[in-house]
Amino acid sequence: MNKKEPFFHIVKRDALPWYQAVGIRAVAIVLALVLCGILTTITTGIDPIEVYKSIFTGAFGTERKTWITLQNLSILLLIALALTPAFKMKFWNIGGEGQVLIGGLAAGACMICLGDKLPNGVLILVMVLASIAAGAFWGFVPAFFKAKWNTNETLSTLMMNYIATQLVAFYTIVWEVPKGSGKIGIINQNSNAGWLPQIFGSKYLLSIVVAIVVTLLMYIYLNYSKQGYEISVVGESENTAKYVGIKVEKVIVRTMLLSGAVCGLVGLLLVGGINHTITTTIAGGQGFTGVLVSWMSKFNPLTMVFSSFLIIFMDRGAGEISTAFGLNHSYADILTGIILFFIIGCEFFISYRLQFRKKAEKEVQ
Amino acid sequence: METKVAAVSMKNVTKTFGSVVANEKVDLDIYKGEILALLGENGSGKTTLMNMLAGIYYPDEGQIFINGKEEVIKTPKDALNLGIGMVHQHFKLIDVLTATENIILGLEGKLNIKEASKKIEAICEKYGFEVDPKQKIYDMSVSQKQTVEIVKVLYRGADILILDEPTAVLTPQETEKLFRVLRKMRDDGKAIIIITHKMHEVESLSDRVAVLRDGRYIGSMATKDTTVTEMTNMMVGHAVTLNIDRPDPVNPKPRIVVKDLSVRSEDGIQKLKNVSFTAKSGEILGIAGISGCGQKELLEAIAGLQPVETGIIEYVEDDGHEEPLLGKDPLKIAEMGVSLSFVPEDRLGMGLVANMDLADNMMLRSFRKGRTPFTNRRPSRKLAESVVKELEVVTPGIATPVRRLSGGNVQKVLVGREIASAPTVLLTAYAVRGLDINSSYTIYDLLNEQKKKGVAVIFVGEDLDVMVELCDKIMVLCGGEVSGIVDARKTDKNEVGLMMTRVGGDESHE
Amino acid sequence: GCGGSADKASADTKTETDAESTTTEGEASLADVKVGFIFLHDENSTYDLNFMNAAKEACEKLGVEYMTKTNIPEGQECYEAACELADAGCNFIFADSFGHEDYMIEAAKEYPEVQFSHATGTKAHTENLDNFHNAFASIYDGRYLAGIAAGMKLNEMIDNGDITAEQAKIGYVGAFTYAEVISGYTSFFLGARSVCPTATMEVTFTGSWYDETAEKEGANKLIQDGCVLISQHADSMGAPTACETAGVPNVSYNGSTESACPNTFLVSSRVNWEPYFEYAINCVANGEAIDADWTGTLATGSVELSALGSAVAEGTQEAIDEAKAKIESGDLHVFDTSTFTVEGQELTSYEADVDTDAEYTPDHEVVSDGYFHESEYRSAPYFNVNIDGINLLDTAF
Amino acid sequence: MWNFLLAFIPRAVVQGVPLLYGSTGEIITQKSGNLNLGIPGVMYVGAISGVIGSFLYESSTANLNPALAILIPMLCCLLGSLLMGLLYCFLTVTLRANQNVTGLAMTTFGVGFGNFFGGSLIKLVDADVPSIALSATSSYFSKSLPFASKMGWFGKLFLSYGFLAYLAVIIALAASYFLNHTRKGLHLRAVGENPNTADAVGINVSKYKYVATCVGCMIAGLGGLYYVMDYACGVWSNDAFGDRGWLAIALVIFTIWRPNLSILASFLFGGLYILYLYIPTGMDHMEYQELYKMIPYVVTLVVLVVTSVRSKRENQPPASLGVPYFREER
Ligand SMILES: Nc1ncnc2c1ncn2[C@@H]1O[C@H](COP(=O)(O)OP(=O)(O)OP(=O)(O)O)[C@@H](O)[C@H]1O
Ligand SMILES: Nc1ncnc2c1ncn2[C@@H]1O[C@H](COP(=O)(O)OP(=O)(O)OP(=O)(O)O)[C@@H](O)[C@H]1O
Ligand SMILES: [Mg+2]
Ligand SMILES: [Mg+2]
Repeated sequence: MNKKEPFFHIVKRDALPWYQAVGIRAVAIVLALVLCGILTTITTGIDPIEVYKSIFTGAFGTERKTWITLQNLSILLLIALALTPAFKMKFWNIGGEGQVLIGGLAAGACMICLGDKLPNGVLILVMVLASIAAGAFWGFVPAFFKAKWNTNETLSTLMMNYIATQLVAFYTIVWEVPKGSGKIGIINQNSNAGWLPQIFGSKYLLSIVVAIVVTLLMYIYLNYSKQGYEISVVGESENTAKYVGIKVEKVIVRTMLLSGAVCGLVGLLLVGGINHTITTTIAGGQGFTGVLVSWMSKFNPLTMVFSSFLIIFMDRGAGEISTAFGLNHSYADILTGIILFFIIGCEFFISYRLQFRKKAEKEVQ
Repeated sequence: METKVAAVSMKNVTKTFGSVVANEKVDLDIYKGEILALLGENGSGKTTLMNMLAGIYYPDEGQIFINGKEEVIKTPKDALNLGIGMVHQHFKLIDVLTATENIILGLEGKLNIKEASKKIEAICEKYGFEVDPKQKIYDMSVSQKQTVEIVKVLYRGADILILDEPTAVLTPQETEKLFRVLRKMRDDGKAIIIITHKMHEVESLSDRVAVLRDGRYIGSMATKDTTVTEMTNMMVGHAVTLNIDRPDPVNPKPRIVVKDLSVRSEDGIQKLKNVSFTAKSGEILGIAGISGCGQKELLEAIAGLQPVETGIIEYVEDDGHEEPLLGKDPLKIAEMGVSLSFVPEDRLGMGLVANMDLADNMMLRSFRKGRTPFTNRRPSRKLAESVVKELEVVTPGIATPVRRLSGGNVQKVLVGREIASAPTVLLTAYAVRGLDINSSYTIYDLLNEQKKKGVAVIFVGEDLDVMVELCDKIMVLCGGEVSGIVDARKTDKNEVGLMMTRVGGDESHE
Repeated sequence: GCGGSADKASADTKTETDAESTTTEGEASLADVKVGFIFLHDENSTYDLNFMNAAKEACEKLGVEYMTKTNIPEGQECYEAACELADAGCNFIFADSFGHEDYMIEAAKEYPEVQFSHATGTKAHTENLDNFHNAFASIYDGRYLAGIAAGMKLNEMIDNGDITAEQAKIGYVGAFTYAEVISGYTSFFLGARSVCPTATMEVTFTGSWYDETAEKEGANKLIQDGCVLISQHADSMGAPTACETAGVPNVSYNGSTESACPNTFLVSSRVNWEPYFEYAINCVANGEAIDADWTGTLATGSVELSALGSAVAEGTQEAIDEAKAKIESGDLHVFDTSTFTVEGQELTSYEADVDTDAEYTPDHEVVSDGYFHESEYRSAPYFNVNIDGINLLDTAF
Repeated sequence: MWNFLLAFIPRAVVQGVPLLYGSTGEIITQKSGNLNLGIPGVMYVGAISGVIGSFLYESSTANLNPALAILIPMLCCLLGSLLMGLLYCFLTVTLRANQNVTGLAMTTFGVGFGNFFGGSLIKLVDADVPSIALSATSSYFSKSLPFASKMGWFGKLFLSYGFLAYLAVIIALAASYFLNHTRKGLHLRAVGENPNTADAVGINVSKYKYVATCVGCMIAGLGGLYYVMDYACGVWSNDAFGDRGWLAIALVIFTIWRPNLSILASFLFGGLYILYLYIPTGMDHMEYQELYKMIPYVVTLVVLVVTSVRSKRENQPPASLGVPYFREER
């Protein structure tokens, strides 16, 4: 059995300098775009350059578009940030969707039920508290089961999503206007009660500012705080955590309360600040996209800004493609998928390298 | 050994991991019908070298000849096909499968568990091992697991057998059984390589020793022509003295008082029964016993990690004030001002976080310090640096994840951290397991230093020779009960060994 | 202020012909018109495709420039999309989904010089904005005619001895308990009963405009319950395909499903939006005011029936044509109060909630001259009476 | 009650079949240590590939050959899902990419792929109602056993399904047998539990991961095909498949990685999924319907919690699930 020597084999590399790592990723994105371009031409016959151009215009074509892009970015980023502490703890929280929804529901409930009963300032304060509490509670439930009985959290958080969705559906019908229509419409359209204030005269700025603040806080929390350190230890090894006196159950619950609370805050922004209504689709699947963003960024809040930007950019562009070329909106999902595959795949070249066999002295023996 | 055919011949083999050169231009021959002991300090590249034979790692450079023919070992499968079998340093077993399933894993043909079980029983009978073919691995003690590993290799019938620290978790009796098997295999003409840090095993078993240092091949010689000191000097690269001193305890006072402690495991098995003893400051209390007879539970109970059924554990302060420890978790114990350090048996599973770097691992004990909600990394970085320096930890730097370190070096990191917190009580379980001889002595020195500082040291050990030399008192556990507490200065290995298997060491007792 | 809209709705016929005559001469001003459309989904949705086809046809016919935004949810995105269209120079912007309305109003307030219009909405006549309008069509006429095809089919089944007269039970899969749906199934039922007097009907609701599984299983449940003919008011292919599998005749909505259901498809009714688009675009081109509420009719070409399927009973076409002529001439009113009873009584008076408010206070008397005046006080339906002969499954505990 | 069950159970089974395909496929995948969150995407791709195949075949000939009408969509479906599986494996096994990210990206891609090509075909056929109706092909897929209608309740409960429904059960049983009673099954479990160990005893970890994941994807893809060809009567509508893929993944955990248990669980879940349609609410309280729609999820959650209270070692996920394997990594 004299097998041929392999031509190369894979070995792990030392950490690459950051600029090389960034370079590899940049190359991957460029390659992905080229491939997407080729595919676009083959399948639709449209000039890919035009497609890229309109993706760009879709995201940044006008001032309003730019603002909307940033606003969407901030929402996705916030959700990803919210999920991150749980992921770092190896708690597979795919319940962002439900936590956002329930936070939004709480905010909406306040606007509907208390809209004409409280002064606006107080109402908004109540809304903030209610949605954060609701989101936190939605995070608490699976965390409690996990801490107490080690209940599989992937499944429980997923189920909590559906339960939240149906709860919102339930209240949508309770509060529907007009009767039987199955939708609520803009809440307090005339009184604007419970609408979050515009800051600096821009209706887009609020969530962007919140996202910036939360990004920084989360970065500090995860990397420099004692609680953040506890989260990492629990995530890596529960036994070690117990060994140094970290109460694992407490950390699980506390972290999920935080995760849920931030998601609840996103619900508040969506309902009180942006849409002024509540629907079952208000989170729009971003609870799942947030998972992708968080993982893709290896749980680094700063990297998440770029990852969520990429996804929002493609999504915004998609709307423009379908307007400009009549290309189905799903086309953008295909492009996004391809770009993601390249980004995911290129990590290999950052962590590993192919080692080509050095010339062995054959004359031995 | 008449025919002198090089069963394995490694030539100019080099292997690097990133910037770490694990093996550099190593040449090594192993002959049929001999047992070669491969020696080297922790991190000197023994495992790496053997893993290249077993197909786990692929060499960067160099050639491997099997029975004189150049071979390319790309995968473990290639190695198996060449008749190379290896018992790995870390268990390669699947917890949720049974012994039989683990043993026949990877073989071909129709699955017939019954037949395989029979064959396993036959092997066990032939060599005197005890394995329950139906038992799940997760229900096994470490020595049972190691036995399964060995049976696994025997079942396959390798011609070239590599054992990477197979005896680290075996009792002397089990070790002796294993050695009988190995000698027989050698006489059958097989080539055997064994890695071990226990020098008496090297002397009693091997025909030849080969030494690695810093990844380089230093040399080999016939075992009968050399001495422990010579081998150690070769490994370390300079002359070392190997003796354990035992200073007399200064002003010993009771520190930990345990009375009538009983512990049951989660599935209701009695792990400790009415254990009582006192550990005094300035003393090393050894705890001997075959593995799985309650040492782990005892230490974890003291450390606040193990729920206790009945009993009392008290911490006695210098002024004689007694504080109950029972029912307190590690955090509460620390908050009480009791400085208790604990080196657990399962280092990566319990004492350290494998994926964190050295500095962050140092922080495990100290991260709560300070009144801000933020951690302070600077002290732990300093500590990491000093541990690396003082204990000669082989690592590319303090930013390396602990997972990457060799087993021995992992242990040094852990012990270094635990000692750094200036404990008044130090619990260690198998503190030198897997450590090379030089490092082991370093650890003994460290323990003695702690003892001199007045620390009450509880030392769970497995090497009775060492325990008898190092400890002041030895408590022997047998099946969860105290078999006896003896003065280490007045006892010997045999007495302790007997007590380990019979409560009180009295044959008629049972 | 809605008294006027009743007149306007009935005056649609005129407006339509006017619009067509201006098509040729109004070139110059049409060139300045740019239309923006906002669609809830894209061309893969039954509901939206109907609008998209009409939009394309109308704009190409008139030669005006237009832009579409697809997949716009019923939230702030609709407002954003409307604003983006306005920013892009559109001066007539149309949204197709019920939930878009509030956001269109928001945008209308922000862009007073741009005309906004919304299908199926209810608020134009109470918001009093000059540039926000509602539009819909008297689709109940279409459903009534489709009901005739169903009734004829039932008669055929009775005649063939497949079922007894008492077993002539129709099943209906509705989305919501909304007036638009109630008006729809009631008119369908009245149409069927006008030819098959023993017909009864069972209705089930899915709670969604598009849910293939719910619609399919809802239809299956009805079939299991003994319904021998099914129709639906929801957008997926669930119900028609369930019928095809079970071999139960089906009357569909929004377009012919004959290709998927060759053996069971009878007929389909739908709203054709092209007349409205032409009307509204011409208004914008000519600087004329658009009606706050515009209701298309059979006469405007807004209500259409598809070609009949091969499974229809003999004489169906003739029966439909006859009824259609009567409706157009005003001799036949779909909600003629003499053709149905409510809790055993003829309906002589009914206060409907036309001006939507939170408490749904009835505010308009809508029964007069012997019929229920549907879609006259606003374009969206407000008939929400439970008539005898229709059994709402989901009401029985 | 009997009548209700007689009506209800076949509907529950029909709902359960796509879930069963999805969960069986995912169980086999996960047993190799690959956590494929791309299953929802795979099921879309499987379905649309079958649709494309069948569409091309139907439009190429006037009279269909029954065997080809079934084989062509099936092969296309298997091929499409296989390619998705290969993509996943190339990224996670060969390039050792993160499995979660890869899976989620595959879901984005797969659902987009299905809807895009579905939408394109719909444009091609230019029907009144935007859907592709492959009625002829579908009739072969949904043909029930010949004596079904003659066997009364027995026929209705057990014989009234298209062949893909039976295939799903057979595959699940076969998978169960494979995992527990064959050597390859043992090796597969070993790979998922501890690839290091499996590798060291000469099991080709990458090969097992590739094969298991690809086969798993192909099985899951059949779930998509069943949905469109049998359940939906050959009508492709975009997004109609919904999030059944996620539910299939949920079922994997729910059935503690046992395909035979998955048969019952899928049908149970399928039943709960449509149960709300059979519970009346009252005209003025349609909102309760939304609460009834919650039933399957609440039941799942409750069962999950109850079973976790008595957790066993054997009920845990494969130990290396989600972790890429690199031999030289320690
Ligand atoms: N898979 C690996 N990846 C990176 N570095 C490695 C790897 N394996 C070994 N090394 C490095 O190679 C060196 C030699 O390791 P090796 O395991 O061969 O030592 P050893 O002689 O077996 O030590 P010990 O006595 O502690 O077992 C160490 O510095 C270690 O950090
Ligand atoms: N994957 C890896 N990455 C980096 N270093 C590694 C890796 N694997 C092994 N090493 C290095 O190899 C050396 C030996 O590793 P290994 O764990 O095999 O040693 P060991 O034989 O267990 O040591 P000991 O005898 O102390 O138990 C260590 O120094 C370790 O740092
Ligand atoms: Mg080693
Ligand atoms: Mg009113």
